[in-house]
Amino acid sequence: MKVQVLFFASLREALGTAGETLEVGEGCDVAAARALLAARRGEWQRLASPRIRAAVNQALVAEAHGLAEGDELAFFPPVTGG
Amino acid sequence: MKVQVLFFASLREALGTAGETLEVGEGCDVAAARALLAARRGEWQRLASPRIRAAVNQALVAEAHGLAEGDELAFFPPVTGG
Amino acid sequence: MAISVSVQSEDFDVGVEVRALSIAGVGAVASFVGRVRESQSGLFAMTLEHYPGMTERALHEIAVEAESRWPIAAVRIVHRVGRLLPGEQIVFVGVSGPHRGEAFAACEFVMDYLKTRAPFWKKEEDANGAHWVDARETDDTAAARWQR
Amino acid sequence: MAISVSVQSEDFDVGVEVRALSIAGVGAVASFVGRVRESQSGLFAMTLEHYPGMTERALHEIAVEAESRWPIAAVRIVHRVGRLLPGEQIVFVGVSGPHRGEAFAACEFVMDYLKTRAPFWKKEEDANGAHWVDARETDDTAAARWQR
Repeated sequence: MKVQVLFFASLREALGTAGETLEVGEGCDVAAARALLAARRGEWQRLASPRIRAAVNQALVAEAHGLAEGDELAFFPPVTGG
Repeated sequence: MKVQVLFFASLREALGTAGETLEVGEGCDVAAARALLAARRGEWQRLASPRIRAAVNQALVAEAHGLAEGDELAFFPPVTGG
Repeated sequence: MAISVSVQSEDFDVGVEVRALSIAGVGAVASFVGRVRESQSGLFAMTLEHYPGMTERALHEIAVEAESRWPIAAVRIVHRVGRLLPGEQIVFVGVSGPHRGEAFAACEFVMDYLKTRAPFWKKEEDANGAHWVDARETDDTAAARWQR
Repeated sequence: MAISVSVQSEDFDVGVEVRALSIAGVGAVASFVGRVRESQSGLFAMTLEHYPGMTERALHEIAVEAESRWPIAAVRIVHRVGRLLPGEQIVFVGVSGPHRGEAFAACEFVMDYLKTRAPFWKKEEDANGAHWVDARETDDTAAARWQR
Protein backbone atom coordinates (compact mmCIF):
# COMPACT_ATOMS: atom_id res chain seq x y z
CA MET A 1 0.00 0.00 0.00
CA LYS A 2 1.02 3.63 -0.47
CA VAL A 3 1.41 6.37 2.16
CA GLN A 4 2.24 10.03 1.57
CA VAL A 5 5.35 10.94 3.61
CA LEU A 6 6.15 14.57 4.58
CA PHE A 7 9.28 16.13 6.12
CA PHE A 8 9.55 19.54 7.81
CA ALA A 9 12.08 22.16 8.87
CA SER A 10 15.69 21.01 9.46
CA LEU A 11 14.78 17.44 8.48
CA ARG A 12 13.28 18.62 5.17
CA GLU A 13 16.42 20.66 4.46
CA ALA A 14 18.82 17.83 5.35
CA LEU A 15 16.96 15.32 3.17
CA GLY A 16 16.59 17.82 0.34
CA THR A 17 12.93 16.94 -0.14
CA ALA A 18 9.57 17.91 1.38
CA GLY A 19 8.22 14.39 0.97
CA GLU A 20 7.47 11.41 -1.25
CA THR A 21 5.03 8.62 -1.87
CA LEU A 22 6.25 5.50 -0.06
CA GLU A 23 5.29 1.89 -0.75
CA VAL A 24 4.98 -0.12 2.49
CA GLY A 25 3.71 -3.62 3.27
CA GLU A 26 0.31 -4.42 4.85
CA GLY A 27 0.42 -4.12 8.66
CA CYS A 28 3.26 -1.62 8.53
CA ASP A 29 3.36 0.70 11.55
CA VAL A 30 5.11 4.07 12.07
CA ALA A 31 8.23 2.42 13.53
CA ALA A 32 8.58 0.15 10.46
CA ALA A 33 8.13 3.02 7.99
CA ARG A 34 10.68 5.06 9.97
CA ALA A 35 13.19 2.15 9.84
CA LEU A 36 12.63 1.71 6.11
CA LEU A 37 13.56 5.37 5.48
CA ALA A 38 16.47 5.45 7.97
CA ALA A 39 17.98 2.39 6.20
CA ARG A 40 18.82 4.62 3.21
CA ARG A 41 21.87 5.75 5.22
CA GLY A 42 23.47 9.26 5.08
CA GLU A 43 21.15 12.09 6.22
CA TRP A 44 18.26 9.59 6.26
CA GLN A 45 19.68 8.12 9.47
CA ARG A 46 18.33 11.26 11.19
CA LEU A 47 14.97 9.48 11.10
CA ALA A 48 16.28 6.88 13.54
CA SER A 49 16.43 9.51 16.31
CA PRO A 50 13.55 9.50 18.82
CA ARG A 51 13.77 13.32 18.70
CA ILE A 52 12.13 13.14 15.27
CA ARG A 53 8.38 13.06 15.96
CA ALA A 54 5.76 11.40 13.79
CA ALA A 55 2.19 12.40 12.94
CA VAL A 56 -0.37 10.42 10.96
CA ASN A 57 -3.15 12.33 9.22
CA GLN A 58 -2.07 15.45 11.12
CA ALA A 59 -2.26 14.01 14.64
CA LEU A 60 0.76 12.99 16.77
CA VAL A 61 0.90 9.20 17.10
CA ALA A 62 2.88 6.51 18.91
CA GLU A 63 5.42 4.37 17.05
CA ALA A 64 3.11 1.37 17.11
CA HIS A 65 0.37 3.25 15.22
CA GLY A 66 -0.65 1.13 12.23
CA LEU A 67 -0.69 2.71 8.76
CA ALA A 68 -3.46 2.47 6.19
CA GLU A 69 -3.55 3.03 2.44
CA GLY A 70 -3.41 6.77 1.62
CA ASP A 71 -2.32 7.90 5.11
CA GLU A 72 -0.37 11.14 5.46
CA LEU A 73 2.73 10.32 7.52
CA ALA A 74 4.80 13.33 8.66
CA PHE A 75 8.22 13.36 10.34
CA PHE A 76 9.62 16.50 11.98
CA PRO A 77 12.02 17.78 14.68
CA PRO A 78 10.77 19.12 18.05
CA VAL A 79 8.57 22.17 17.52
CA THR A 80 9.77 25.70 18.32
CA GLY A 81 6.82 28.04 17.78
CA GLY A 82 5.35 30.78 19.93
CA MET B 1 -2.21 69.37 67.39
CA LYS B 2 -4.25 69.23 64.22
CA VAL B 3 -4.60 66.41 61.68
CA GLN B 4 -6.51 66.44 58.39
CA VAL B 5 -9.03 63.57 58.38
CA LEU B 6 -10.46 62.14 55.13
CA PHE B 7 -13.30 59.67 54.49
CA PHE B 8 -13.97 57.73 51.29
CA ALA B 9 -16.70 55.80 49.50
CA SER B 10 -19.54 54.32 51.61
CA LEU B 11 -18.01 55.79 54.77
CA ARG B 12 -17.92 59.29 53.25
CA GLU B 13 -21.56 58.95 52.18
CA ALA B 14 -22.73 57.61 55.57
CA LEU B 15 -20.99 60.42 57.46
CA GLY B 16 -22.15 63.05 54.96
CA THR B 17 -18.67 64.59 54.79
CA ALA B 18 -15.41 63.98 52.90
CA GLY B 19 -13.36 65.05 55.87
CA GLU B 20 -12.52 67.60 58.54
CA THR B 21 -9.69 69.09 60.54
CA LEU B 22 -9.46 67.24 63.86
CA GLU B 23 -7.80 68.45 67.07
CA VAL B 24 -6.03 65.58 68.88
CA GLY B 25 -3.70 65.41 71.86
CA GLU B 26 0.07 64.95 71.66
CA GLY B 27 1.03 61.26 71.37
CA CYS B 28 -2.30 60.39 69.79
CA ASP B 29 -2.15 57.30 67.58
CA VAL B 30 -4.51 56.06 64.85
CA ALA B 31 -6.50 53.91 67.29
CA ALA B 32 -7.10 56.92 69.60
CA ALA B 33 -8.17 59.19 66.73
CA ARG B 34 -10.48 56.44 65.47
CA ALA B 35 -12.05 56.07 68.96
CA LEU B 36 -12.50 59.84 69.24
CA LEU B 37 -14.51 59.91 66.01
CA ALA B 38 -16.48 56.71 66.75
CA ALA B 39 -17.56 58.22 70.11
CA ARG B 40 -19.81 60.66 68.21
CA ARG B 41 -22.33 57.79 67.95
CA GLY B 42 -24.77 57.23 65.08
CA GLU B 43 -23.10 56.57 61.72
CA TRP B 44 -19.75 57.53 63.28
CA GLN B 45 -19.73 54.17 65.06
CA ARG B 46 -18.84 52.67 61.66
CA LEU B 47 -15.31 53.84 62.43
CA ALA B 48 -15.10 51.32 65.30
CA SER B 49 -15.15 48.42 62.78
CA PRO B 50 -11.79 46.82 61.99
CA ARG B 51 -13.04 46.59 58.37
CA ILE B 52 -12.47 50.34 58.10
CA ARG B 53 -8.79 50.72 57.12
CA ALA B 54 -6.57 53.68 58.01
CA ALA B 55 -3.82 55.41 56.04
CA VAL B 56 -1.51 58.19 57.24
CA ASN B 57 0.03 60.46 54.62
CA GLN B 58 -1.24 58.09 51.91
CA ALA B 59 0.32 54.90 53.24
CA LEU B 60 -1.54 52.09 55.05
CA VAL B 61 -0.56 52.03 58.74
CA ALA B 62 -1.13 49.94 61.87
CA GLU B 63 -3.44 51.18 64.62
CA ALA B 64 -0.47 52.01 66.87
CA HIS B 65 0.99 54.43 64.29
CA GLY B 66 1.64 57.75 66.06
CA LEU B 67 0.22 60.94 64.55
CA ALA B 68 2.10 64.20 64.01
CA GLU B 69 0.92 67.77 63.47
CA GLY B 70 -0.43 68.24 59.93
CA ASP B 71 -0.73 64.52 59.14
CA GLU B 72 -3.29 63.39 56.58
CA LEU B 73 -5.32 60.59 58.22
CA ALA B 74 -7.70 58.70 55.91
CA PHE B 75 -10.36 56.12 56.81
CA PHE B 76 -12.01 53.93 54.21
CA PRO B 77 -13.79 50.60 53.63
CA PRO B 78 -12.05 47.60 51.98
CA VAL B 79 -11.01 48.50 48.46
CA THR B 80 -12.85 47.13 45.41
CA GLY B 81 -10.90 48.29 42.36
CA GLY B 82 -9.65 46.44 39.29
CA MET C 1 12.97 49.27 34.50
CA ALA C 2 10.18 51.41 33.10
CA ILE C 3 7.11 51.90 35.28
CA SER C 4 4.15 53.95 34.14
CA VAL C 5 0.91 54.51 36.06
CA SER C 6 -2.20 56.45 35.00
CA VAL C 7 -5.45 57.01 36.88
CA GLN C 8 -7.86 58.64 34.48
CA SER C 9 -11.52 59.01 33.49
CA GLU C 10 -10.73 58.58 29.76
CA ASP C 11 -10.75 55.18 28.06
CA PHE C 12 -7.46 53.54 27.00
CA ASP C 13 -6.31 51.80 23.81
CA VAL C 14 -4.95 48.28 24.46
CA GLY C 15 -3.04 48.23 21.16
CA VAL C 16 -1.22 51.46 22.03
CA GLU C 17 -0.41 50.23 25.56
CA VAL C 18 0.99 46.88 24.39
CA ARG C 19 3.05 48.63 21.69
CA ALA C 20 4.55 50.98 24.30
CA LEU C 21 5.61 47.96 26.39
CA SER C 22 7.32 46.33 23.39
CA ILE C 23 10.76 47.83 23.93
CA ALA C 24 14.21 46.50 22.98
CA GLY C 25 15.01 43.09 24.45
CA VAL C 26 11.36 42.26 25.10
CA GLY C 27 10.20 38.86 23.84
CA ALA C 28 6.99 38.65 25.86
CA VAL C 29 4.13 40.99 26.76
CA ALA C 30 1.47 39.67 29.15
CA SER C 31 -1.53 41.90 29.68
CA PHE C 32 -4.90 42.04 31.34
CA VAL C 33 -8.03 44.08 30.70
CA GLY C 34 -10.84 44.27 33.24
CA ARG C 35 -14.21 45.53 32.04
CA VAL C 36 -17.73 46.20 33.30
CA ARG C 37 -19.70 43.00 32.69
CA GLU C 38 -23.01 43.19 30.85
CA SER C 39 -24.64 41.12 33.57
CA GLN C 40 -28.02 39.45 33.59
CA SER C 41 -28.65 41.19 36.93
CA GLY C 42 -29.35 44.43 35.09
CA LEU C 43 -26.45 46.69 35.98
CA PHE C 44 -27.00 50.21 34.63
CA ALA C 45 -23.59 51.69 35.43
CA MET C 46 -20.76 51.69 37.93
CA THR C 47 -18.90 54.60 39.48
CA LEU C 48 -15.30 54.28 40.61
CA GLU C 49 -14.07 56.52 43.41
CA HIS C 50 -10.39 56.74 44.34
CA TYR C 51 -8.05 58.47 46.79
CA PRO C 52 -6.09 60.93 44.60
CA GLY C 53 -2.39 60.74 45.35
CA MET C 54 -2.47 57.59 47.44
CA THR C 55 -3.88 55.57 44.53
CA GLU C 56 -1.04 56.50 42.13
CA ARG C 57 1.46 55.89 44.91
CA ALA C 58 0.03 52.45 45.75
CA LEU C 59 0.03 51.39 42.09
CA HIS C 60 3.62 52.54 41.65
CA GLU C 61 4.68 50.59 44.74
CA ILE C 62 3.00 47.43 43.44
CA ALA C 63 4.89 47.81 40.13
CA VAL C 64 8.18 48.31 41.99
CA GLU C 65 7.46 45.19 44.06
CA ALA C 66 6.79 43.22 40.86
CA GLU C 67 10.11 44.29 39.33
CA SER C 68 11.94 43.29 42.51
CA ARG C 69 10.50 39.76 42.23
CA TRP C 70 10.86 39.02 38.51
CA PRO C 71 13.34 39.98 35.78
CA ILE C 72 10.97 42.13 33.73
CA ALA C 73 11.47 45.16 31.47
CA ALA C 74 8.39 47.35 31.91
CA VAL C 75 5.11 47.63 33.81
CA ARG C 76 2.15 49.74 32.72
CA ILE C 77 -0.99 50.27 34.81
CA VAL C 78 -4.01 52.27 33.66
CA HIS C 79 -7.06 52.45 35.92
CA ARG C 80 -10.18 54.43 35.10
CA VAL C 81 -12.29 56.38 37.61
CA GLY C 82 -15.71 57.99 37.38
CA ARG C 83 -18.92 56.58 35.89
CA LEU C 84 -18.58 53.57 33.55
CA LEU C 85 -21.24 51.73 31.55
CA PRO C 86 -21.54 47.95 30.95
CA GLY C 87 -18.98 46.88 28.34
CA GLU C 88 -16.56 49.71 29.16
CA GLN C 89 -12.94 48.98 30.07
CA ILE C 90 -11.92 49.56 33.72
CA VAL C 91 -8.28 48.57 34.06
CA PHE C 92 -5.23 47.66 31.99
CA VAL C 93 -2.15 45.94 33.41
CA GLY C 94 0.69 45.06 31.06
CA VAL C 95 4.10 43.57 31.83
CA SER C 96 6.87 43.01 29.32
CA GLY C 97 10.12 41.12 29.70
CA PRO C 98 12.55 38.72 28.08
CA HIS C 99 10.46 35.60 28.82
CA ARG C 100 6.79 34.73 29.10
CA GLY C 101 6.74 32.92 32.48
CA GLU C 102 7.94 35.99 34.38
CA ALA C 103 5.73 38.38 32.38
CA PHE C 104 2.62 36.30 33.16
CA ALA C 105 3.47 35.94 36.86
CA ALA C 106 4.24 39.64 37.32
CA CYS C 107 1.07 40.69 35.48
CA GLU C 108 -1.13 38.47 37.62
CA PHE C 109 0.68 39.63 40.77
CA VAL C 110 0.03 43.29 39.92
CA MET C 111 -3.69 42.59 39.32
CA ASP C 112 -4.05 40.61 42.57
CA TYR C 113 -2.33 43.32 44.61
CA LEU C 114 -4.18 46.12 42.86
CA LYS C 115 -7.49 44.47 43.82
CA THR C 116 -6.64 44.44 47.52
CA ARG C 117 -4.16 47.31 48.01
CA ALA C 118 -5.03 50.19 45.69
CA PRO C 119 -7.67 52.59 47.07
CA PHE C 120 -10.51 52.32 44.56
CA TRP C 121 -14.16 51.77 45.45
CA LYS C 122 -16.96 50.65 43.14
CA LYS C 123 -20.56 51.78 43.37
CA GLU C 124 -23.09 49.94 41.23
CA GLU C 125 -26.39 51.24 39.90
CA ASP C 126 -29.26 48.92 39.03
CA ALA C 127 -33.06 48.95 39.13
CA ASN C 128 -32.95 48.92 42.95
CA GLY C 129 -30.78 52.03 43.14
CA ALA C 130 -27.07 52.51 43.86
CA HIS C 131 -24.98 50.46 46.27
CA TRP C 132 -21.31 50.12 47.14
CA VAL C 133 -19.67 46.83 46.12
CA ASP C 134 -18.39 44.64 48.95
CA ALA C 135 -14.76 43.49 48.87
CA ARG C 136 -14.59 39.88 47.69
CA GLU C 137 -12.85 37.28 49.76
CA THR C 138 -11.47 35.63 46.60
CA ASP C 139 -9.44 38.77 45.98
CA ASP C 140 -7.81 38.59 49.40
CA THR C 141 -7.08 34.91 48.79
CA ALA C 142 -5.57 35.69 45.38
CA ALA C 143 -3.27 38.33 46.88
CA ALA C 144 -2.32 36.15 49.86
CA ARG C 145 -0.68 33.50 47.67
CA TRP C 146 2.12 35.96 46.80
CA GLN C 147 3.11 36.39 50.47
CA ARG C 148 6.59 35.06 51.16
CA MET D 1 -17.55 29.01 23.72
CA ALA D 2 -15.99 30.91 20.85
CA ILE D 3 -12.68 29.62 19.49
CA SER D 4 -10.86 31.39 16.70
CA VAL D 5 -7.49 30.38 15.23
CA SER D 6 -5.47 32.10 12.48
CA VAL D 7 -2.11 31.12 11.00
CA GLN D 8 -1.01 33.97 8.76
CA SER D 9 1.95 35.89 7.37
CA GLU D 10 0.30 39.29 8.04
CA ASP D 11 0.79 41.18 11.30
CA PHE D 12 -2.09 41.44 13.82
CA ASP D 13 -3.57 44.30 15.83
CA VAL D 14 -3.69 43.57 19.57
CA GLY D 15 -6.34 46.23 20.18
CA VAL D 16 -8.66 44.66 17.60
CA GLU D 17 -8.06 41.14 18.98
CA VAL D 18 -8.77 42.14 22.59
CA ARG D 19 -11.90 44.03 21.53
CA ALA D 20 -13.17 40.93 19.68
CA LEU D 21 -12.75 38.87 22.88
CA SER D 22 -14.73 41.41 24.94
CA ILE D 23 -18.12 39.84 24.46
CA ALA D 24 -21.21 39.89 26.72
CA GLY D 25 -20.59 38.52 30.21
CA VAL D 26 -16.83 38.96 29.96
CA GLY D 27 -15.20 40.76 32.89
CA ALA D 28 -11.61 39.72 32.19
CA VAL D 29 -9.37 39.45 29.13
CA ALA D 30 -5.89 37.99 29.62
CA SER D 31 -3.59 38.12 26.64
CA PHE D 32 -0.06 37.43 25.53
CA VAL D 33 2.07 38.76 22.70
CA GLY D 34 5.33 37.07 21.71
CA ARG D 35 7.72 39.05 19.53
CA VAL D 36 11.12 38.75 17.89
CA ARG D 37 13.66 40.12 20.40
CA GLU D 38 16.12 42.74 19.26
CA SER D 39 18.94 40.71 20.77
CA GLN D 40 22.52 41.73 21.40
CA SER D 41 23.56 38.58 19.55
CA GLY D 42 22.80 40.30 16.25
CA LEU D 43 19.76 38.48 14.91
CA PHE D 44 18.89 39.67 11.38
CA ALA D 45 15.60 37.87 10.94
CA MET D 46 13.71 34.67 11.71
CA THR D 47 11.63 32.48 9.46
CA LEU D 48 8.72 30.44 10.78
CA GLU D 49 7.75 27.24 8.98
CA HIS D 50 4.58 25.33 9.82
CA TYR D 51 2.64 22.20 8.84
CA PRO D 52 -0.44 23.59 7.05
CA GLY D 53 -3.58 21.89 8.29
CA MET D 54 -2.04 20.14 11.27
CA THR D 55 -1.02 23.49 12.80
CA GLU D 56 -4.53 24.93 12.74
CA ARG D 57 -5.89 21.63 14.03
CA ALA D 58 -3.39 21.48 16.92
CA LEU D 59 -4.13 25.08 17.95
CA HIS D 60 -7.86 24.42 17.87
CA GLU D 61 -7.44 21.31 20.02
CA ILE D 62 -5.38 23.26 22.57
CA ALA D 63 -8.14 25.90 22.77
CA VAL D 64 -10.80 23.17 23.23
CA GLU D 65 -8.68 21.60 25.99
CA ALA D 66 -8.44 25.04 27.70
CA GLU D 67 -12.20 25.49 27.64
CA SER D 68 -12.71 22.03 29.10
CA ARG D 69 -10.50 22.95 32.06
CA TRP D 70 -11.68 26.49 32.88
CA PRO D 71 -15.01 28.36 32.69
CA ILE D 72 -13.99 30.80 29.95
CA ALA D 73 -15.92 32.60 27.21
CA ALA D 74 -13.57 32.85 24.23
CA VAL D 75 -10.10 31.91 23.03
CA ARG D 76 -8.27 33.61 20.16
CA ILE D 77 -4.93 32.42 18.76
CA VAL D 78 -3.03 34.19 15.97
CA HIS D 79 0.36 32.84 14.91
CA ARG D 80 2.45 34.32 12.14
CA VAL D 81 4.54 32.33 9.65
CA GLY D 82 7.18 33.38 7.13
CA ARG D 83 10.09 35.80 7.58
CA LEU D 84 9.94 38.16 10.58
CA LEU D 85 12.33 40.95 11.60
CA PRO D 86 13.47 41.89 15.13
CA GLY D 87 10.69 43.80 16.90
CA GLU D 88 7.93 42.13 14.90
CA GLN D 89 5.06 40.31 16.60
CA ILE D 90 5.00 36.50 16.33
CA VAL D 91 2.03 35.25 18.31
CA PHE D 92 -1.12 36.48 20.07
CA VAL D 93 -3.07 34.40 22.57
CA GLY D 94 -6.10 35.96 24.24
CA VAL D 95 -8.61 34.39 26.63
CA SER D 96 -11.71 36.09 27.97
CA GLY D 97 -14.06 34.99 30.70
CA PRO D 98 -16.11 36.06 33.69
CA HIS D 99 -13.11 36.15 36.08
CA ARG D 100 -9.43 36.96 35.86
CA GLY D 101 -7.93 33.89 37.57
CA GLU D 102 -9.33 31.48 34.98
CA ALA D 103 -8.52 33.81 32.06
CA PHE D 104 -4.88 34.08 33.17
CA ALA D 105 -4.50 30.33 33.74
CA ALA D 106 -6.10 29.38 30.42
CA CYS D 107 -4.00 31.95 28.50
CA GLU D 108 -0.76 30.66 30.01
CA PHE D 109 -1.85 27.06 29.40
CA VAL D 110 -2.50 27.75 25.71
CA MET D 111 0.93 29.42 25.32
CA ASP D 112 2.73 26.54 27.09
CA TYR D 113 0.98 23.91 24.98
CA LEU D 114 1.42 25.89 21.77
CA LYS D 115 5.19 26.00 22.39
CA THR D 116 5.45 22.20 22.67
CA ARG D 117 2.52 20.85 20.63
CA ALA D 118 1.87 23.08 17.63
CA PRO D 119 3.99 22.28 14.56
CA PHE D 120 5.98 25.48 14.03
CA TRP D 121 9.73 25.66 13.49
CA LYS D 122 11.97 28.72 13.77
CA LYS D 123 15.03 29.39 11.66
CA GLU D 124 17.24 32.29 12.71
CA GLU D 125 19.56 34.37 10.52
CA ASP D 126 22.58 36.15 11.95
CA ALA D 127 26.10 37.09 10.82
CA ASN D 128 27.08 33.39 10.84
CA GLY D 129 24.27 32.41 8.49
CA ALA D 130 20.94 30.65 9.09
CA HIS D 131 20.26 27.91 11.63
CA TRP D 132 17.24 26.09 13.01
CA VAL D 133 16.36 26.88 16.64
CA ASP D 134 16.56 23.98 19.09
CA ALA D 135 13.53 23.18 21.23
CA ARG D 136 14.06 24.56 24.72
CA GLU D 137 13.76 22.28 27.70
CA THR D 138 12.06 25.06 29.72
CA ASP D 139 9.15 24.88 27.30
CA ASP D 140 8.67 21.16 27.92
CA THR D 141 8.84 21.83 31.66
CA ALA D 142 6.26 24.62 31.35
CA ALA D 143 3.86 22.36 29.47
CA ALA D 144 4.43 19.41 31.82
CA ARG D 145 3.03 21.28 34.84
CA TRP D 146 -0.47 21.15 33.29
CA GLN D 147 -0.45 17.34 33.13
CA ARG D 148 -3.07 15.84 35.37
